[in-house]
Amino acid sequence: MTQYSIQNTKDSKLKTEEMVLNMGPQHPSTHGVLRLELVLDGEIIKDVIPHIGYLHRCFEKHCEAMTYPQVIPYTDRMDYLASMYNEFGYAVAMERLLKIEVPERVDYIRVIMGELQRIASHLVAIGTYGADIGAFTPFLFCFRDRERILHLFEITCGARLLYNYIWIGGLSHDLHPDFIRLTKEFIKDFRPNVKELNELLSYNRIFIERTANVGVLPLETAINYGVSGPNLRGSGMKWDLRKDDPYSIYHKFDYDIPVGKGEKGKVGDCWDRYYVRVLEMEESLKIIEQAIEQIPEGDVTSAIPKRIKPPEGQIYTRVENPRGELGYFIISDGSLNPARVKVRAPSFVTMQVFGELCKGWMVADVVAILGSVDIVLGEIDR
Amino acid sequence: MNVYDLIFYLFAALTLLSAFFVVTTRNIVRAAFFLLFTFFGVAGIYVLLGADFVAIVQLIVYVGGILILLIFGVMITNKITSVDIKAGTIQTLPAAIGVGLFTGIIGAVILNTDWFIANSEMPESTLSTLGKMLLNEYVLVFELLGILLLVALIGAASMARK
Amino acid sequence: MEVTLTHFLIVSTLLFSLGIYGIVTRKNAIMVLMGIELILNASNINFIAFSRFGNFGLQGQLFALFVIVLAAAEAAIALAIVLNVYKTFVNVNVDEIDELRD
Amino acid sequence: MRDYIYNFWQGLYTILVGMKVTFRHLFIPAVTIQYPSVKPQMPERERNRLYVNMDDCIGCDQCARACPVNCIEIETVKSIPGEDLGTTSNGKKKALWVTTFNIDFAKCCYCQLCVFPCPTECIYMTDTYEFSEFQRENLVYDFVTLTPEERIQKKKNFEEMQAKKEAEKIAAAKKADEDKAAQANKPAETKSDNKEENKQ
Amino acid sequence: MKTAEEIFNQLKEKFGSSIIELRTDKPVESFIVINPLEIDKICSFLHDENDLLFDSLMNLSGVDDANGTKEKDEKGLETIKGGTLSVYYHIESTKLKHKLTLKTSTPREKPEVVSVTEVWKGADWHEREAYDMYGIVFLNHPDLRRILMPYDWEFGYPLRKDYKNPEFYQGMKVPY
Amino acid sequence: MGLLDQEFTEGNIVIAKTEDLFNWARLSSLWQVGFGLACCAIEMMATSASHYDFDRFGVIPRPSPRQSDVIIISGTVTFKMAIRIKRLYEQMPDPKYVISMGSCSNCGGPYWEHGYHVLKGVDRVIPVDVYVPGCPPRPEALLEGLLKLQEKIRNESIVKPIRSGFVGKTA
Amino acid sequence: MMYDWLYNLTGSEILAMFIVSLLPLFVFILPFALAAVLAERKVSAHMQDRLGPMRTGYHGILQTIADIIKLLQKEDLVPHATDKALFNFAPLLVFMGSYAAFAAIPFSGFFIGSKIDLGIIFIVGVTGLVVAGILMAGWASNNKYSLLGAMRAAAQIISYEIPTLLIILTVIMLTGTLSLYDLSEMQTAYFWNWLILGGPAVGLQKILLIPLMILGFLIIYTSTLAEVNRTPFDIPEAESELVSGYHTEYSGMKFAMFFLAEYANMFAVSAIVSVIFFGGYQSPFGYLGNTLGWTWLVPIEQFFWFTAKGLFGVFVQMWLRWTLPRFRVDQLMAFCWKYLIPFSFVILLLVGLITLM
Amino acid sequence: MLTEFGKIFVFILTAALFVVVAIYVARLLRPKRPTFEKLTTYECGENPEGSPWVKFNIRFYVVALIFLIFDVEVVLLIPWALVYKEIGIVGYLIGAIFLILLGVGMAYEWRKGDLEWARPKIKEPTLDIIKSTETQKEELKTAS
Ligand code: SF4
Ligand code: SF4
Ligand code: SF4
Repeated sequence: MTQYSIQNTKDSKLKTEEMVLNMGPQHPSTHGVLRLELVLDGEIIKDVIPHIGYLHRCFEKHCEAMTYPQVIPYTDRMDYLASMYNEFGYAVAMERLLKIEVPERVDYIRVIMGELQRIASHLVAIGTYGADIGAFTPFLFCFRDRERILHLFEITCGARLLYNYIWIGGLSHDLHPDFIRLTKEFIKDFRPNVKELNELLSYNRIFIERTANVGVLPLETAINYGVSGPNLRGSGMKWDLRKDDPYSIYHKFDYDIPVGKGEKGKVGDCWDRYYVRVLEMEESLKIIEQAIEQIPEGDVTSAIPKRIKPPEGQIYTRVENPRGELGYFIISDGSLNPARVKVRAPSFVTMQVFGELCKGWMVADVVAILGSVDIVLGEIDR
Repeated sequence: MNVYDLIFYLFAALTLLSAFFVVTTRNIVRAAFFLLFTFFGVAGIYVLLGADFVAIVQLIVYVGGILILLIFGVMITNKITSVDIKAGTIQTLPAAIGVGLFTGIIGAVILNTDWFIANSEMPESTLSTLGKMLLNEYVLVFELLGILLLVALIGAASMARK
Repeated sequence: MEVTLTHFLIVSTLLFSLGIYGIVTRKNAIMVLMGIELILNASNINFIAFSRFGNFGLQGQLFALFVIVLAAAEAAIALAIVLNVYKTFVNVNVDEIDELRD
Repeated sequence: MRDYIYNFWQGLYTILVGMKVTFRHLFIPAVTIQYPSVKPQMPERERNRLYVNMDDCIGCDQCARACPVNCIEIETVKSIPGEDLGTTSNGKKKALWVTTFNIDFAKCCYCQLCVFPCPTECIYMTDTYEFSEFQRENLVYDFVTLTPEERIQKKKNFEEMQAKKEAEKIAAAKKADEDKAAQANKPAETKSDNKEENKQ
Repeated sequence: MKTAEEIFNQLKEKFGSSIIELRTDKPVESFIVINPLEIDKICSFLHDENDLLFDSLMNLSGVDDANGTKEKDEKGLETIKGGTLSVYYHIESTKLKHKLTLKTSTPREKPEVVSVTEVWKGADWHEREAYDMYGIVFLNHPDLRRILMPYDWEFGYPLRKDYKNPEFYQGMKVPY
Repeated sequence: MGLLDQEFTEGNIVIAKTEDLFNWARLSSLWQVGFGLACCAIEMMATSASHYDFDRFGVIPRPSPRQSDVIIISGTVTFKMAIRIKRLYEQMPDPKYVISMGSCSNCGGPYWEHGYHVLKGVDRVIPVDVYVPGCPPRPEALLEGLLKLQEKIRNESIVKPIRSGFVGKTA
Repeated sequence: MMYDWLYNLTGSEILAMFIVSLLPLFVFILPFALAAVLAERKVSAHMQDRLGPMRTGYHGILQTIADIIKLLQKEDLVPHATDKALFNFAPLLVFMGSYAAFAAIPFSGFFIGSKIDLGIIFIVGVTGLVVAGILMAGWASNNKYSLLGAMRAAAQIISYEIPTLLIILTVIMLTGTLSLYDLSEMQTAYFWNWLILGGPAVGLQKILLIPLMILGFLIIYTSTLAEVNRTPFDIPEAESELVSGYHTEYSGMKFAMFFLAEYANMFAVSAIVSVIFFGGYQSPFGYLGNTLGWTWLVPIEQFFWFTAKGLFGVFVQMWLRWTLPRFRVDQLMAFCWKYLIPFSFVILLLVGLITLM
Repeated sequence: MLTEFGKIFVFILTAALFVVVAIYVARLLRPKRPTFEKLTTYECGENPEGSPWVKFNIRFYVVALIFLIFDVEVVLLIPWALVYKEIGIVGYLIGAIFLILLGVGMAYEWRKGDLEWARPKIKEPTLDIIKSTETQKEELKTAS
């Protein structure tokens, strides 16, 4: 018989009256295989000790064994809710390292795909957030809409979730002939759905009670922890790498950066973080609309280098993933395989502040806060 | 022996047995749950005595209220796994003897007294009678109880708050 | 044997004795409280039994009702006190903790 | 106090609004695809199980090298001179017997990277997704069209040829040793003579 | 906005020999190499100085430079002796909008770097990860445990170039 | 199709053997442990969402393994997680089934070669009934896997024990 | 009345009563629970644009039966760490508690378990058993989720008993009876006799009563929602927090008992609400049986109306469940304290005054 | 003839019988293969850390304690509610005073904040380190 045991790291500070409650790794609302060790005093959280690594898939080791294009399928699998964007970031980083320009059409398609992916990802975030708070129906409504986006991706590259679509210097396929039409249809149908979602969830009094003023993340703290993306914007900072550290062709579009205003409570509470995502979907729609109007004709594969062998050197490039700043730190030693790829995963960084956010709240709030920071374990553990 | 008697014995047995376990079990939570049966049995006895309203009040207040509070209290204050009931060996035996004696005496008295039994009919519609009594002879008691509850409320809350 | 007053009185006596026994033997405050509840219940049985078999009308039942109300108030207060005591002397029971888990 | 009433009203109102939404959806037809009875139309670029058209495969190993997962296992044997393996549909000549072409679909990540480098476009993704199995071993697909005996045969052939070549080489070397002046012409390479019919 | 050069000069002036060099020779990104045992002070200076204000740590990555001598053991597995492990810090200022890369190298046999968690709280897990993956010890770190790998993983640091897989972990076969 | 459906369509007299009835009940009410691991879990969620609707097959997620019948291993099983998965599986009451969804849980998938922390196939710790290939498998593929499992259950016999304690084929 | 009828038929009171007591179980609770679970799934499915069970029987109507048969075959686990006796006893207690409530519910004028004249508060009383059972289950499981869930459930149920009782008190003041049977009989004939529309009161009194009664109905409906742990008050078994609350450790048939009790409770509370405010088994338009002179039809009609009203209540429960998020524990308590209880106080006092008019 | 309570009693017995029979029938059908692992306590796949039967601080459930008193009060009012009409406005007042007394109690509690579930003041995550770095800055300044 084989021997199994689980080592628990015991915190020596624990007192006897405190109850240590495990949430996860199998738990309906930890969004995957996160384990939270809640130190409880009755229902009140004394401390949260997150344990991660249950999905550590050795991404960085794999990169070192792969050639540069082969890394792309693995980047997909990091943040599996925003695969497109992971590829996008990797492609941008590699293009900067290789100093190649991509055709305009490629950039447009990348932006369209990226923004569609952002909507899809936010839909999951919003939906699961609703489910965490106890409203199950919005969850399914969100998945219903997401399915439309997945269909768009599917006709373009053949896969529903992990695309391997954006390549270094180009794309694997050109757009499907129906793509533009279907996207327009989707946008038309999607706007009323967002309204409906707001009616059903965002403005629901119980939902607001549960989320407003809960888990407030002050801006200073957020910056110091390196929190980024919608979570940072929820804390009231207008910071978006698409504008603040531009890449690709985002400068060509006209869109806003929604920030948390503390409409229902304090700035930086769960509701703000949640609502920033709702607003961001609208902004993404705007970008997509503009992009499909302006998209030029052209070839999408012309700039793909045959053999990718970057010069010795290193680069850190970051893009605005739906979850925040996704950075790739790539060191090349001049061979076919990267010497080191380190990913700065937004959720990984956000997760650190989570323990702080939860202190003093109740068990139910842990779920609310966790949902509002929207993490993906694949990315945290890589 | 008719059904009535049978049911009486049933309830009496339920009450006494579970009460016995309440005072003897080593596990305090089990004691609390045995108390549930005691209360339930007592409610049954009330019914047999024709006090239906009191029986239901017993259910609402004792089973639905006091018992739950007791269990909460146990959970608040005790490390339940450890049976921290000082069933001190010094005390059990004398206590048992004393209580046994006492029971014997009272029992003998009860058995030997020729109780005067006035009405053996079940009282009808206890509730409105009770209500009338409350509003007439016992109105002062009624209001006093109100004040008592108020005091208890404030007292309990402020004590628990500390 | 037909069930009459005597039976109820006997039951109530036994319950009462058990309550006393509980109070005497248990040190734990909540257990004592349980004992008290037993005693109150025993007295209630008496009240009601007499009201059924005696000729006091329903006064017995009314008193039983009052007793229940009092019991509730008493339980609330007592538990509050117990809580308070335990809060103040959290470690008062430390020596008797542990073991005997079944 | 105003807050109090407002809260209450807000609560009631938003609940009613929410109920309206869900009630409306009771009558909206479901979006569900009733899968086993209704099979959805797959888009043409669908990426599911790979298929290898062995008639076209030249055994160049490009796909296996492109695969990030290394789930393609190709073994080839050089054909012996005189064997003709035919040409692929886009006109490439085949020179290798593919004796092993296993794709382990339990490992494959359906990334399509193997499809692009293929010179003959004989490996491609199909829209078959219904191939779950009770045994994992069954997920390893063998695409080789040769029968097992033939594979052994081909290997043997090659080895024999190899041996022959070896012998020839030794002989040639000897010969070369013997008369260095005369440059011996090299033995015919496998590439040059595949003009026979395909054996199948 | 300040360029790396200006910052380098400013740092050099203040910290002298702790600031080793500014590397711009490798293409794409320049970085400043600094002493691993002084990094916390330097970072806290970078964080607080009014014209620098590096308030955010973007990334912290451990790297195996693999620049030691490589030896093959009898099984053909590589072990690396000597050389360095490095830590890269990518920091930025959200207020002044400038970025900077720091690098510090530490000997492979005794990799020790001072933690910067005091400056940027976000460094905590990054450092734990570097420890987990490379075995770089961050001095003064509040809670240096493994983070991604199991706490009882005793088979070394997996991202080092000479890492070897164990055969079994808790009775489960590791290699395919 | 369920046993009773067939009876309806063929208009037979209902002489349901209890075994068939029981198998039918088991196969049409497979409650799933609400639990996901990685990317495949997202597809699993999509399968329970409106478009594919797992509920049509009677599959509902139960948060507690005590009340579930089938565990869908949906994603990469790491060593850290494998122990927990084994325990979860153990904690389910018999009869219980396992669907291994996706390349990762089939054999380590894309991580089989360099994954120093990836269990190469969940069948090394728990017995798997159906392997669903794909990375991630389409929702339809998962449904098909489920149908396969139902097929398997349909042919099960009550008399012969389904499965007793399982020792991982590791050592 | 059915009992008398059966008594005449069989000649044995115990047997007659036994049959009568079995009837709600087999005629009603079991089919209802089966149907309700299915309805829950179907309703939720259609609200979410999907279909729900489709493959067991026509549109999945046999789904719950399959579930039950499957649960019958499931292994019944009693984990090591549990307090075994209590663990096994808890489902019994919970089921007994919720089933006892059905004794007092008048399904129709003919079919009523017990015409106990303290009907309403009796039902409130037996919920005490349910609470105790839940606590027992939670504690005996020796599982943190169970314990937390049970504590939450207990606190919640006893808290929401107060507004329920207050509104019941109001109704008693208005009607002067506690018997559910009398209550239903009182609201006979047409729907304007229902208590929600002021009941048998007349004139100004009626008009004044209507808004109060509507408010009262809302309050009691909300608190019954809380008492049966339905969204938005389903925190004791909040999936996203406590796995599945106090029955986390239960499997097989014991779990089925909890499940059954839960659904039985759902119906029981909406039935009570309908008896109190919507005339119970009374038809809103008079009886077809009476007009046609077929007296045997009346009980059937009554049964129909009763079921319809009860089921509508259950439907609204489901509707709410699939619409709303859930409260947090403290908010739930605060809601009870700050909204329901003060409102019911006011209603009580006002109704007292109005009835004196 | 059974009394109404007797009928209820039969109901309860029936319920018990049903549960026992159902579980017994299930016992005939179900497998029983307990293993050690299977019977461990479920805690999301983890080893439960410590028993839940600990000294359980439920200071919030204190609210439940207050509810008990309300419970009793309402129960006590039931007889009153049934008959107050016969006595008229005086009867009404008797009950009303009783109620208002309790109302006063509740208002008091409300004011005192006992109705809130006592919970510690939430501290937003702040940066103590900012302070520390500030002091460091001071030190640096003095040092240089
Ligand atoms: S699809 Fe990807 S993983 Fe599969 S065989 Fe081709 S290259 Fe390899
Ligand atoms: S790349 Fe094409 S031709 Fe070459 S081995 Fe692969 S399938 Fe055959
Ligand atoms: S099989 Fe593919 S999709 Fe599924 S978990 Fe593994 S990598 Fe992700």
